[in-house]
Amino acid sequence: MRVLLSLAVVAVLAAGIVTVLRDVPFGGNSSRLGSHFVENGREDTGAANIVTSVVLGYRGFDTLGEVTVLFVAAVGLGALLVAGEKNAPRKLEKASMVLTTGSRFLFPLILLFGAYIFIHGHLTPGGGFQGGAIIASGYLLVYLGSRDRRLGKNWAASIETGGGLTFVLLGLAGLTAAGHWFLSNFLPLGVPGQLLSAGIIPIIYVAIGLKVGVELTGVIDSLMGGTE
Amino acid sequence: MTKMIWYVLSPLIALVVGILLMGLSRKLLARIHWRVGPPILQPVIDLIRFLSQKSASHGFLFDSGLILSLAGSLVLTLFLPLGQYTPMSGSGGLLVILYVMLLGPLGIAFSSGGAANPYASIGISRKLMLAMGYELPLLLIVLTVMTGYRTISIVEVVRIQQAQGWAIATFPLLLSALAYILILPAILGMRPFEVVGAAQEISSGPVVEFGGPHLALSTLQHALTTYIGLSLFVNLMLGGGSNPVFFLLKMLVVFVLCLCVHAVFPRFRVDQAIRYLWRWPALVAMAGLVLTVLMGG
Amino acid sequence: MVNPVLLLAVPMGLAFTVPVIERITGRVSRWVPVAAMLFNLVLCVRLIPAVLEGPVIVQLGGFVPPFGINLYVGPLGLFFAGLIALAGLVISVYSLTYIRTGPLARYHMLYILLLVGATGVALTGDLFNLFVFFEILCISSYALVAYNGDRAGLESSVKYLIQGSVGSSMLLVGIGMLYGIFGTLNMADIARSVGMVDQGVLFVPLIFMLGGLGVEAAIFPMNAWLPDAHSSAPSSISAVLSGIAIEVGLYAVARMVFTVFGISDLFLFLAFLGVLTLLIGEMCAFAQSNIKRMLAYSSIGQIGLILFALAVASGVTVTGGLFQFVNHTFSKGLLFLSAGYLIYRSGSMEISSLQGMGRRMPLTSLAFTVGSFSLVGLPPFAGFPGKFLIVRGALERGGTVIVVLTGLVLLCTILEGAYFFRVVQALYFREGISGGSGERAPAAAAVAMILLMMLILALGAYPQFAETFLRSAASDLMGAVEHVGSVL
Amino acid sequence: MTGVEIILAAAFAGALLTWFIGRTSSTAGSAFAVAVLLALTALVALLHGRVYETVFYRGFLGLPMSLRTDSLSWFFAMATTVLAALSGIFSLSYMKDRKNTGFFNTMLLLVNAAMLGVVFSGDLLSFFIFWEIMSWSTFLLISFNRGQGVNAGLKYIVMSLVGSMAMLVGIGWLLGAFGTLNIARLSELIPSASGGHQLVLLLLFGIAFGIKNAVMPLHTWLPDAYTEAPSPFTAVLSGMLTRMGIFGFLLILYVMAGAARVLHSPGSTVPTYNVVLAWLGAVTIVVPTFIAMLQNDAKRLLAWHGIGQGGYMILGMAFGTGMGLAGGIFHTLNHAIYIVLLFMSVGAVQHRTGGVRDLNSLGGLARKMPVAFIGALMGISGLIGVPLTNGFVSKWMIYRTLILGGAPFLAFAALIGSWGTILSVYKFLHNVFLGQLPSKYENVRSSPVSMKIPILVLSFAILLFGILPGLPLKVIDGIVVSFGLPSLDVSLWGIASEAGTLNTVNLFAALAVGVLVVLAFVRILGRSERVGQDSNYSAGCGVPRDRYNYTARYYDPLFRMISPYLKDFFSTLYDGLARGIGSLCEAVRMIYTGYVSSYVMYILLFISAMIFIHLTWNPW
Amino acid sequence: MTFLNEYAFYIGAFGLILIGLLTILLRHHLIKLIIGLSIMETGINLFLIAIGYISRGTAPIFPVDGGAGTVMVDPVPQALVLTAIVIGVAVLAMALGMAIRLHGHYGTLDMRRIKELKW
Repeated sequence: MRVLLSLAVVAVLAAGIVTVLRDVPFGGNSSRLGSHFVENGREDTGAANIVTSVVLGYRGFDTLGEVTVLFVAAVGLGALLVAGEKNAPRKLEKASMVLTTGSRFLFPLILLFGAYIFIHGHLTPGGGFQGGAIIASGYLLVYLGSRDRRLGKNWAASIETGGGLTFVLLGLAGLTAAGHWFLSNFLPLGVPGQLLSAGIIPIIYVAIGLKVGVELTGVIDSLMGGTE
Repeated sequence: MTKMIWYVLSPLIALVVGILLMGLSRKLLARIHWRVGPPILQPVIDLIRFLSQKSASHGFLFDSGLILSLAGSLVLTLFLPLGQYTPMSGSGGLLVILYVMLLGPLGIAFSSGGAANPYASIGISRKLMLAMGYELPLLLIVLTVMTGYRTISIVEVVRIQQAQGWAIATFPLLLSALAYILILPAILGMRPFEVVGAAQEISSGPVVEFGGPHLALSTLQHALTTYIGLSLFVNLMLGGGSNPVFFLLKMLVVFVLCLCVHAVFPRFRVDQAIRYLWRWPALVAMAGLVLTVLMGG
Repeated sequence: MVNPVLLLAVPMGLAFTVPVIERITGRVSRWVPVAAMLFNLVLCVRLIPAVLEGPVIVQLGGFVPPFGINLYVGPLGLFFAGLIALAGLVISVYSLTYIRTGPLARYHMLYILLLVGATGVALTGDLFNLFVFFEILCISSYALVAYNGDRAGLESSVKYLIQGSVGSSMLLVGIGMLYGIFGTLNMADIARSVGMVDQGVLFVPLIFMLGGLGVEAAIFPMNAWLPDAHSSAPSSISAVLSGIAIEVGLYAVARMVFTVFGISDLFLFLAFLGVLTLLIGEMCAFAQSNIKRMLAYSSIGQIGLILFALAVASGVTVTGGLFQFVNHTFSKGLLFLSAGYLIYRSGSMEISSLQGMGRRMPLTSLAFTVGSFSLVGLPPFAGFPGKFLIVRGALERGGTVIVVLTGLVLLCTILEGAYFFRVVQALYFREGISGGSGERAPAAAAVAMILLMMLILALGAYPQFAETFLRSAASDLMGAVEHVGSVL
Repeated sequence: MTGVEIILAAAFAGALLTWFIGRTSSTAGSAFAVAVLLALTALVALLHGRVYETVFYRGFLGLPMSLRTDSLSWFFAMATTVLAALSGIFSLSYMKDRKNTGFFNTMLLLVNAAMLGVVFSGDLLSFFIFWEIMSWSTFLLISFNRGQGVNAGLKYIVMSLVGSMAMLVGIGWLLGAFGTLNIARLSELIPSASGGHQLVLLLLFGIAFGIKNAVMPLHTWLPDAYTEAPSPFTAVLSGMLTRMGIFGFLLILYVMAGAARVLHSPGSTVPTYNVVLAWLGAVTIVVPTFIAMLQNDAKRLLAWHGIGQGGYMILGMAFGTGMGLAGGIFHTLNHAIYIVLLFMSVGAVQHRTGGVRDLNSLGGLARKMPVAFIGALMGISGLIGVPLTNGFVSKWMIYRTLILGGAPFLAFAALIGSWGTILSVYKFLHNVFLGQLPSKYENVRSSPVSMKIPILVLSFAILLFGILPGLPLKVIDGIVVSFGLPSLDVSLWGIASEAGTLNTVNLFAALAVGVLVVLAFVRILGRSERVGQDSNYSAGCGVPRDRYNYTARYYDPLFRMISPYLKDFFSTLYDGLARGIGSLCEAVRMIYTGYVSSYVMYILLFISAMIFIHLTWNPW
Repeated sequence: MTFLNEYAFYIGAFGLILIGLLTILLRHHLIKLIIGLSIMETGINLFLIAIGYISRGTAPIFPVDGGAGTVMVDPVPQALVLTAIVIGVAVLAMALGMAIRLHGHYGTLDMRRIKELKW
C-alpha cells in the first residue's frame, strides 16, 4: 500500500516535471545572464574563471550566505555533539605505522595543494570551497593516522572568525570605498589571467579556503567524538 | 357620594355573603348526607367565640401575614363588580385582580411559615401546587375573555355581556365557561380538590397553627375567598348582574351546584388533581382561546 | 542615508566574531545578539522615512539587476526586518538568563544567524539568494531545536531536518526549473517575463516552490514538523521559530504568489488552504494537554489565519494579515517566553501541572494571560485590530465562498479561545500543586516579558501606529508592477 | 473632555488605581473601589438630560470612535452604576476575609467601566471593544471562586465568544456596506438596506445579544455562571451585565433599524424577526421558570429566574408598541433591582452560614437575619409582581400590551410564567427563611451593616417604584419618545391610556386602609400570647430538632409529574456538541503520527496532488 | 531514441531525485533516509548543471590567451551548484551529528521506533 502510494506520488511528480522540461530542451540554454557573464565577466570582475566571477562577483552575496551556512553547520554540529553527555571513551586501535607515516608525509602536500586550489580560484577550476575541502581531507588523514592529534581550538576559532570577518569587512569596505555598494570590487582588477588580478576575489578566496578548511575539520572533529 | 358608600359596602357585603355561604354549605352538605347539620349562622357564632379567645402567636411574621392576607382579600372585593357597582373600576382591571388575588394565599403562606409546623408547610406547598394546577386553565379562560371582548377591564366585560348576552351563551366563550365550571371547585377549595385543608390528613394544613383571633381572621379570609371565586365566575361568564340582588342570586346558584359536587365526590391526591386540571379543563380552555383568536381575527 | 545591507552584514560579522570573543571571555558572548539586534532595530527605524518614499534597491557588488543580486527594501521588507529585530532583541534579552547550560557561545551565534537568515529572506530580491538565506535559517534552527540535547529535542530536530531538507530540495528544483524557463533568478525579472510564458508550464515550478516554502511556512499538509520542533526546543527558540521563522516562510510564499508569479487564479485555493490549516491547527491545539505543544499547534492556526488574510488579497485583509504577523510575533513570543519559566518552575509541560501558578509567579502568569487574550483577538490587545481588519476586509470583498470561510475562521477563534482560557483558568483559578523549583523569572526575563506586554497593549490601543506603515507594506506586497519597475 | 469622557476615563483609571491600592492594603483597596463607584454614580447622575455625541479617539484604524449620551444611555448607565455601587458596598464585608480581594475589586470596577463604555458607545467599534472587555473581565470574575466556577467561566466565555464573533461579522458587514460604524449615521442608512440584509444583520447581532441576555436556546451559560460567581458579582452580573443584551437589542432594533420606520413598513422582514424574537421570549419565560422550581440551590434557582425574567423584557421589547417597549425597559430596571436584592440576601446568608446555599438544609433564618429576610421578601414580591412592588407595574404593562395587541398566547406564556415564579420563589423563601431553624444555625448572627445598607436601599426602591412607578417611567417615556414612538400617558402613579389604566396609588391607598382596618379589628378584639415556634405543634414537649422541617423536596408531587419534561435540552445538546468537537479534535490530531516518512509523504502528496489536478483538469 | 539522447541528462538527474524521494518514503533507517537526501541533492545538482548546458559548450574559463569565440556553457548554474553542494554538506553534517546523538538516546535509528513525539 505504502509502496504503491509512494510510486504513484513519484509518478505524478515525474509527469509534472516532464511537462515543464518539454519547454526547456537540454542543451538549448539561452540565458541572458549566462551570455552576459561570459561576455563581460572578465571585464567586470577581472577573473578568468567565469564561474568564479559569478560566485564571488555577480553573486558574491550568495557566497557570503554559503559561508555562513557552513559556519552554521559547524557551529551547530559542535553545539549538538558537545552539548550532550560525553561519549564513553572508545577504545581506538592504534593506527598502523604505514598509515601514520603516510599521513605525516602526505599532510603538508595536501595542505599545499589545497592552498594552491584556493589561491588560484579565480584562474583555474577550483576556489575557496574546493581548497578548503582538500585541506580538511588532509586533516582527516592526520586524524586517521594519529588518533589524538587535533587542530588547536584557539587557532580554529581565530581562523573561523578571521575568515568570516575578512569577507564581511571587505564587503563593508566596498560600501565605503567604491561604488557605494556592499561587496563592490574596489581593488584594482589587474589583467585577467594573472595571479594578482581580480581585486578582492583572491583575498576572499583565501579567507574562505582557510575558513572552510577549518570548519570542515571541525565537523570531522565533532563527528569523531569531540573532545572539549 | 353613592360611589363612596360602595367602598365600604362592597367589602361588607362580601364578608356577610361569604360567611353566610359557609354556613349554608355546612347545612346543605348535612342535608345531602341525611344529617340535620348546624344552623346557618353557625360560622357567625364560631367567629364570635374565636374572637373572645386568646390565641398563641409566633411573632410578627405570623401576625402580619394573616393581616395582609385578609386586607388583600378585602381590597380585591373593591375591584369586583357587585351588580352595577364597582368601587375601583379604574385601577388596572382584570390583570390587577389576578394579581391581587395572590395576596390572600401568600399572606396565609407567610403566616404559617412563621410557625414551624410541618403540616402547615405541607398545606402551603399543596395549596401552591393546586393553584398552579387551576391557574393554567384559569389564565387561559381570562385571556379568552379579554381577547374576546378586547378589553382588560372587568367592568367592560360585564357591560358588554349585558348588552350582547352572557359569555356562557356565546359560542367560543362557551368552551371557556365549560372549562371554568370544571375548575371552579378547585378555585373554591372544594372536593374533589380539597387537598389543602385535608383535615383528616394534615390537620387542616395552613391553618393548623391558628387559634382564637387568628383563626377568626383566617375564617374571614376563607369566606372572602369563596365570595371572590364565585363573583369572578359570575362576572366573567354569567354577565354579572344588573343589580346586586341578581348578582348574588347567580352566585348562590353556582355555589349550590358546586356544593352538590362537593358532597358526592371523594378527593384527589394533589398530583391527580393537577393531572386532571392540566388535561381536560386546560384543553377545553385552550380550544376556546384558539377559536376566539381565529374567529376574532 | 544608511545602507540597508548593514542589516545583514553587521549581525553576520558579529556572529563571526563570537568564537574569538568566547575564547577571550566567555561572558560577553551572550550580549552579542542583544547588540546586533539593537543595531538592526535602530537601523530599521532610521530607514523608515527613506523607504516610505520609495523602495530602496541595494545592488550588491554594484551589478545592475538582473545581473547582480539585489536587496529590495520596500516597506514590507523593512517591516519584517524591523519586526525580526524587535522580537529578536526582546528574546535575546530573555535568553541572557534563560539559557544557562550547554555551549552558550554557540547558542548565541546560531541565534544571530537564524535572525540574519530570516532578515535576508525578507529583504532579498533574488530567488537563489532567498534559498541560501532560507538554508541559514533552517540549519540554524535544526541545531537550536536540538540545543538541549534531550530525547525530544533530537527526535524533533531530526524530523524537522528531514522534512526541511525535502522542502528545500523541492524549492531548489522549482528555482532550477524557473531558471530553465526564464534564464534569470531575479524576482523582478521573472515577474516581468511571467506574462510571456505559457501559464501551464509555470504551474509546476510554482507548486514545487509552494511545497518547498510551505514546509517552512507550516501550511497544512507540510507542517508536521512544527508541533514537534516548537514544543521540544528551548522556549526562547520556540518563540523565535513561532514568531519569526514560520512567518518569514509565509512571507516568502506571499512574495512568490503575489510578486513573482502574480497569479490571482490560485487565491481562492490558498484561502481555502489557509482556513484548512487554521482549522487543523486549532483543533489539534484544542486536544493538547502539553502546553508547549498546544502553543505550537496554535501557531499553525495563526499561520492559516494569516494565509487566509493574504489570499483574500484585498488591501484591507492584507494589512490585517500583516498586523496579525506582528501580533503573532509578540503574543506567541510572549506566550512561549512565559511558558518557559512556568515550565521551569513546575518542572513539567502538562497544563495540569501549571495550576495555581498565578499566585506563585504573578508576572509570568500575567504575561501568559495577556498573550493568550491578544492571540484570541480580544480588545484592547494587539490581536483585535488584526482580526478586525481581516474580517472587515473579507466581508467587504464578499463572495459566498469567502464569507463562508470567514465564518469558519471565526469559529476557529472560538476554539482558540476555549483552549487558551482553559490554561488561563488553570493558572489562576485551580488549586495549585506544590513542587517544582522555587525559581522566579529573573530580571532579564521580566524585562523581556514586560516589554512585550507593553508592545501588545500599545498596538492594541493605538493600532494606527503600525497600520499606516502596514498599509504601504500591503500595497508593496500586492504591487508586482511597481516592484518590477523599481528594481529594473 | 466632555462629561462622558470624564466618566469613562474615571471608571477605567479607577479600576487601575484600585489594583495598585489593593496591592498595598486590601481594605484600602475596597474602600477606594466603593468610593470610585459612588463618584461614578454621582457623575452619571449629573449627565441627566444631556444629549450629545463626541469623538474621543481617532487612533483606531482610521475609524473615529465616539461616545454619546441620550436618555437610553443615561438610563442604563444610571442603573449600572447604582447597582455596581451597592454591590461594591455589599462586597466590603462579603470579600473581607477572602483572598485576592484586590483582584476582585479591580475586575468589578473594570466590568463596570466596560458596561458604561458599552452604553455610552457612539459607534459600533467602541461598542464591540467595550463589549469584549466586559466579556473577558466577567469571565475572570466568574472563575474567581474556583471549583465549579472554572467550568462555568469557560462555558460563559466560549458562548460569549460565539456571540462576539457573530457581532464582529455583523460589524464588518456594516462597515463594508455603509463605510461607517457611527450609530447615528447608521440609523439613517440601515433603513435603506434591503430586507434580507437587515434580517441577516439582525440575526447576527441577535445571536450576540441573545447569548448575553440568555434567550432560550442560548441560555446555557447562565445558570452555572450565576451560581458560581461570588455573590456580589452575581448581583452585578444578573442585574445589569446580562441586560446589556437588552440594551443591545434596543440599540439594534430601535435606534439603528429604526422601529418606527421599519417595523410597520410592508414587505420588511423585521416584523417577522420581532415575532420570532417575541416567541423566543415567551419560551424563555416559561421553560426556565419551571426548571427553576426543580432547583435546590438558592443561587441556581434565582439564576433560572434570571433567564425567565429576561424573557419578559424580550417579549415586551420585541412586541414593538410604545407601552410594551416601556414595559420591557422598565422590567429591565425592576428585574435588576430585585434580582440584585435577592442575590445579596443569599449572599448575606452564605456569608453568615459559611457558604451554605442548599435549600434543603437551611430554614427559619428569618428571625436570625431579619434584614436579609426583608430583602428576600421584597425581592420575591417584586419577582412575582405582587401589586405595589415594581415588578407588578412592568409586568402589567407587558401583559396589557400583549392582550390588547392580539397576542393572547404570548400573554398566556407570560402569565403562566408568573405563576410558576410564585411556586419556586416561595419555596426559596420558605426553605431559607421560614419554617424550622436547624439547630446548627442557632448562633447565626445578623448580617453586617455594609450588607444591610444595600439590602434596605433596594427594598425601599422596590416599594417606591411599585407605588410611584411614574418616577422611572418618566425617563423611560423619554426613551420611547426618542425612538420615534408616541408618548405614553405617564403620571406619577401609573399609566392612563385609552383602554385600561393603572393607578398604583389608589391601590396602595386601598390596601393600606384595608390593612389598617384589619389591624384595628385585631387590636380591639384579639388577644394573643407569644409562644415558641414549635410549642403548639409539639404541645410543649421537646421534639427532635431538624427532624420535622418540611423543606426537602418541597413540591415533590408536582416534580414527579413535570420533571421528565423539563430537561435542559439545549444544555445537553451543547455539551454533546462540545464533546463531539473534542473527540473530533482528538481524531484530527492523529494525522501527526510521529513517523517521519509519513510526514514527507504529506509534503509530496500535496505537491503531486496539485500537479495531478493541474494535469487532469487544468482548472487554473 | 532522440528523446533519450536529448533528455538523457534530465532523466538521469530526475531519476536520482525520485530515487532519493522513494528512499525517504520507503526506508525506515535514519542513515538510509540521510542517504536518500544525499541522492536527492546529487540529482538536483545534476539537474541544475544540465539546465545550464549549451550544446557543445566548454567550461566557462578563459585561458590566458583569451579563448575568444569558443562557446561556453552558462556559468550561473555552476555557481549555484557550488553553493548547493556546500549547503548539502552542511545539512549532511548536521544530520549525521544528530544521528549519532539520537542513537545514544534511543539505541536505534529505526524511525518507526523513534516516534515519541506525536499527536
